[in-house]
Amino acid sequence: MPRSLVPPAFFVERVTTRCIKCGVCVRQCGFSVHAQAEPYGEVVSTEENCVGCQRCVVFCPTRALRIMENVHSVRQHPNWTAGVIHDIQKQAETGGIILGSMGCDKDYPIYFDRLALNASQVTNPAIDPLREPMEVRTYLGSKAPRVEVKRSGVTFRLQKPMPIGIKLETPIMFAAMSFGSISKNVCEALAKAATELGTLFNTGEGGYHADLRKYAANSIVQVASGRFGVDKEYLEVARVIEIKMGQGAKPGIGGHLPGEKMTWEVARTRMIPKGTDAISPAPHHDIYSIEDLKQLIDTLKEVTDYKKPISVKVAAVHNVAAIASGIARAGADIITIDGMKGGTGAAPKVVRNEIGIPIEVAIAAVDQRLREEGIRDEVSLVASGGIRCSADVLKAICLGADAVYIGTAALVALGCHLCGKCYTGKCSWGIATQDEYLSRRVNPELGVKRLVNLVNAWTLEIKEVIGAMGINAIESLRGNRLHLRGIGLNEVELKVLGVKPAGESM
Amino acid sequence: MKYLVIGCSSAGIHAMEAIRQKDATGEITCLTKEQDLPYGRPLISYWLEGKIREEKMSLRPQEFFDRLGIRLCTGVEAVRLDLANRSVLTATGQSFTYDRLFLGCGGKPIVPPIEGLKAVPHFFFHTLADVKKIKLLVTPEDKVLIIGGGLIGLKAAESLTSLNARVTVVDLAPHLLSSIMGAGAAYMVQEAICAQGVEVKLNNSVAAVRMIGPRELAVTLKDGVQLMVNHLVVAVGVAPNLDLVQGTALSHRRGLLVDQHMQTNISGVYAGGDMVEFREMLSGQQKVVGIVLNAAMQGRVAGYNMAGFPLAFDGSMVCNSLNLFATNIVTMGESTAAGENKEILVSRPAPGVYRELVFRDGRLCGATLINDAERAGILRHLIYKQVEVDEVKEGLLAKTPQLLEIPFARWDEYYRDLTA
Amino acid sequence: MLEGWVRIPSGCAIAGIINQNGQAFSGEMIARAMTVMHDRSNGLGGGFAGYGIYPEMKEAYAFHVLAQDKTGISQVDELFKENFTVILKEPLPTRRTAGVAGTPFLMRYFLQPQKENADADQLVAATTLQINKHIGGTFVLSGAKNMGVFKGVGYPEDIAAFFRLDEYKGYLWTGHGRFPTNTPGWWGGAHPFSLLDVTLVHNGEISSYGANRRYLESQGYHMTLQTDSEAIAYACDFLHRRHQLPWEIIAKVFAPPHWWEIDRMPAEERELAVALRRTYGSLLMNGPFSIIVGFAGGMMALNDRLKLRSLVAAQNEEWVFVASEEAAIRAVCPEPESVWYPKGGEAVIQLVKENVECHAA
Amino acid sequence: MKRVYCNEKYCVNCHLCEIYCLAAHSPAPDLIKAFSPSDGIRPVARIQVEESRPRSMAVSCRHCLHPLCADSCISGALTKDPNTGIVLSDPEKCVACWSCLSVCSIGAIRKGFVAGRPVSVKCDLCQGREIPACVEACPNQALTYEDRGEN
Repeated sequence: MPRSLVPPAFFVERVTTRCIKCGVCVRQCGFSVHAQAEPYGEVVSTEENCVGCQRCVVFCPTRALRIMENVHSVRQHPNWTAGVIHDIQKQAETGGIILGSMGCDKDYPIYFDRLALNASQVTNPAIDPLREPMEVRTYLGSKAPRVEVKRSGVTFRLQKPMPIGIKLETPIMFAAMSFGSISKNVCEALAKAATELGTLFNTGEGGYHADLRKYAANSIVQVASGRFGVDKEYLEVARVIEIKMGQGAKPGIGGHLPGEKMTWEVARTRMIPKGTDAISPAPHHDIYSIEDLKQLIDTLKEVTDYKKPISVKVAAVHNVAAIASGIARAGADIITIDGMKGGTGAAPKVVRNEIGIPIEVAIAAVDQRLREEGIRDEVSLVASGGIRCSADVLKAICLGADAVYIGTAALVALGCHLCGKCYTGKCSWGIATQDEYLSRRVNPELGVKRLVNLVNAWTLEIKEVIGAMGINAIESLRGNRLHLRGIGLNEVELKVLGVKPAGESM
Repeated sequence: MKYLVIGCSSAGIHAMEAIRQKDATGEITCLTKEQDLPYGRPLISYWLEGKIREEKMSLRPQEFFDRLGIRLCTGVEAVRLDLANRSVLTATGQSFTYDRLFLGCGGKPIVPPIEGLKAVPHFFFHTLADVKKIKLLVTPEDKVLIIGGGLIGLKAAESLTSLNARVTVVDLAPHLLSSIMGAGAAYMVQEAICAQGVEVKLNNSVAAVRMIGPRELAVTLKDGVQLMVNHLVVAVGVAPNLDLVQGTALSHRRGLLVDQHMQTNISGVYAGGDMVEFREMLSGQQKVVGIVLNAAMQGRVAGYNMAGFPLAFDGSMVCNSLNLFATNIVTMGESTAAGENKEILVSRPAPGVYRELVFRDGRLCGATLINDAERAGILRHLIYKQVEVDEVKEGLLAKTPQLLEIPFARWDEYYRDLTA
Repeated sequence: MLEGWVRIPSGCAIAGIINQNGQAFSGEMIARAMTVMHDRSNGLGGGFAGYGIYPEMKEAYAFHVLAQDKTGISQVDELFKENFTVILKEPLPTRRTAGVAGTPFLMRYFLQPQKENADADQLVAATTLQINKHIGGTFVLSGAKNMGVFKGVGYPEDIAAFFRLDEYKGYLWTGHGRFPTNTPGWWGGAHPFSLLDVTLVHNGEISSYGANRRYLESQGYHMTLQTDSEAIAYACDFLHRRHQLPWEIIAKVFAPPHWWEIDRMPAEERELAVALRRTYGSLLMNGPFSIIVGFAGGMMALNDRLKLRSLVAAQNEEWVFVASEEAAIRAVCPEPESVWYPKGGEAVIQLVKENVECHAA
Repeated sequence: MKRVYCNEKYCVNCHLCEIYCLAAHSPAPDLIKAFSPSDGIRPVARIQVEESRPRSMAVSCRHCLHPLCADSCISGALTKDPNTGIVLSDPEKCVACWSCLSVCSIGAIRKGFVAGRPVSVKCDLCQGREIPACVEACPNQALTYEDRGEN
């Protein structure tokens, strides 16, 4: 194709008085933007390749580099924005689907930022987190409808055993990211961090790498439409088994891991030949109705001798409430709702940006529907997709979630700068890549520390905030929408979220 | 326990260090005929060129001897060994007894059989005293003939040229530095030296010399050529200094014979360094390996054994590094051309750089590097450990050696045995 | 805006007296105890629950109903006719008292379920919820056998006088003085709250009200009175009547041990503690409270886990007293044999002895 | 004694260890001046990164128990400090004969310059710093400064 009309997305500005020509940027850029003829020679940059991942900026020892987004690439037009124009140019040159990674980047309203939390004052005191234990322990899995006790002398004993519950020391788990879309080092960091934190990590649909089986006690393994890596041992070793029916970033479509990323290790873990494309079709070609799903749930329970909770993950779509009700009645113990702002390794940009609904309204709707049907307690509800900070966690729990998944946030903790080019497999931060030269950039030991720090920090913040609310146990926050107030939300949005407007008292 | 150490160069110092490490209370006495603190013999040419001041030349500062509690007697030359009574007699009549004796007398310049040599004034190039004499007597534009084109001869040539003398070097062998390198590399060195005005006469030697004036010497070479020179420097080589050993029960051949524990045939008497003959690990033959590193290692092994800490020395290995004018030369292992079933590969990775590697059944056994000293120690380690390097030959030839390209399975093990 | 619409935070005084032998005693005693705690309430709410006060009609369901107007009463009559035969309908006896004004209609009914259907209690409970939710301005103060709730706007001692409590005798009395903020008093909002024989007096505010309420609503309860005390009362009914849990266990639901304590428990005890928190986590009462639950045959006093509200207990011969302040106890029993301050989450449960006749079924 | 160890699996070939080692040993106040000194001679880092893609590894002195470099030093410039165990090179005594370069088994000694004179330059474990500059600079914790019980 002749010269592309698409202008460089970023400009590289190198302050030559600061550049010591050390070549760090040359060696670190995964997209070969910077080049140097010989050691300590002049450094030049090919701006077209730059994806703005800031690797060079962060590593430049003399802060000589600035990467600036090319915001003046088109004449300002409210309708014909730069994004729209460049997409047309790209498709005119390629004729293909524009791929995107990470989450939806359209500025839909962020409801989390429009909800305010409460505090207890005067009539009842806040609880001092420095003095009282703030309890954020949560159990995932279905709950018994009631507890039957037998009095034996002075004490009591449980008459009927409880259904299996998975103890989370903090209601924050690591989301499903498959080995193949992310590197093995990242998988190990997530698995080890989850174990250290006493929470769970999700293997995603890429199978479960043999070396990481020592963390199996904290694992959630996925059974997706591709059935990658699913065998007897895979199911037996896991703590929770999750049927992946959908993903927030790409509702209704399957997944595609290109053959080039199918290294020997990835192929072995997925149990497919090396070099082949890994297609996970949509839908599951053995689940065309809710009863088929029930059959799969029952089969999985039977195979694992009813010792493991079965989770079902769905994308947040318009009738997610009805879907969730169906799933609960189909015998699932945990329902994961993945909002439209959830991340992905690779998905058509149009699907990623245009399909699905935000997690806030999805959780509110599902929680409300399950309560109306009186079956809210038969399942645990997990919110996923676009959880960015401890406030989001708190608000998701207030809206009705038992726990949340963090995916993109975890990757950002490991260095991801959301350049949105995971599908290329050339991630300069060594996260979404199988290239050994790049993937060693995530040292699992360091990664674990960063992830543990992040989740501990959020958990501390959660404890501080619920203390301010006069609550010292997370159970009292779950579904407690009275502690939320909407700011700048219209009547309908308040109703859907089941939240009163700011200013209205209890 | 009384320890007596004769000679305070590299061997002696490391022997005493080892003794003190294993025997904190033993009495250590060291005799050296050098007047001041011990210095490294190879430094004398750097002194002559003014590249290092005398007070900076000491191998170990006085603090070293105080810290280890060593009684250092400088200017004291041991002249007679009384093995029966375990005592040593010095030139001034003093007598030192010992329980353990270490001989580190090092080497002695070889005096070639030249007719009339003894009758004429001539320098050796072995001690600081020699070079001090040279500095005194040689004046600019003097014509100097150096007998011997080996390491010592060429270093002498370099330092004398720096004194603006006009130097001629004569060597018996067909090329210079014949003891440590092959003809190809030697030719490059010769070119570099001649470019500095040094005249080189090969396959030749001095037949006779006679005095014809106060500073005039007439020299007749083997091929009959007559030369008029002002000074004569004898630098044919160094042989083990067996003065003390002659006439005693200590068995020796070219060098003093010692076992794996550096002990001579007389129990309690140990030796190490240039005066000793020991198994050269690559060839397996008994050789005198007169290099500083070898003396240090042998001294240390002897010291441990003297202090009752049994340790075996697994063999010496030749490894040289020197600068001649602007040319740096490193040779190691079997770097001379001789030897069967050897594969010699040469490369010139950069202008002025010459790398000659010698392989035998997939292992490195020798190297000659000119202006190529960067990380050369890795090659030495490959030779010393006889590492299987068959698949990485091209890499070793083309680039500066890299650990990553050596088929060592585990780095922490590699590091551990380095630091042990 | 109607006060009913807004949840009123309230500090208060509470007290409870029980005679272990089931010996009935005059309501005057509880009134005297409440009087001492005059300053803990602001005159906008007071109320009492008496057990065993209708020995002669103990098989019938006694209803105390409050209505703003006659229509309310007639609608109640209609509703009762559907499922019950009204044995007796009469105004609740009252006495003109200075501190009590704006008195609504207060009626008393004694009913007998028409059909001998099995679950009379369920029917009574449903009827109570029905009245509270659908008949405007009309609330059931109490609806159960051989007990009654007397409450309204005023200081407790005035309410006692107004309802002539001195003329009743019961083996168990609980009392409450209310300190609502920011609004004039409201008869329906006073404590105790009741559903069937379970009554609740509560001092404190529940931060977990939102979560508790959503759980109770999904179990069929309707929150009409907008006070978190109502939620606790319904929770007691749900756990005790519908799930047949003993009061010791209910205390462990409302104020469960902390996880670090649970982790240290022996296996069996831990298994039960974990089960309770997992299953009834939404009924954990978070925030400061002290409550006294009265029920046929006994009472339970309980503090929140951190004991952020006062509660003291005492015992003297066959009497057991609980109250917000020790002074209230000493007003009616100067020298109790033992006085103690129950720890956070540590319930004081006192039943009338087993074989005592007045113990309701 | 504490030594610098490189975990080759996580070395990302950025060479920041070299840059900050050089800066730490340069009299210049900041990095930019350290890299373009007035006398025009570019200083040499005492740690160097080997590259053999996709692998890379930082190599610096092991401070051996019996250091071959000190044993072979003809002027006594290279000595192992008896207390700290650190092998140091004294620039005033070094005559740049490169014997040390020719024997160091891991090639950790480099040709450097001090006051214009060529001398051997090697890692001195950044005396006076809590953690060596290279360990502090490593972005991926491939370099660690620890005592693994070796003497």
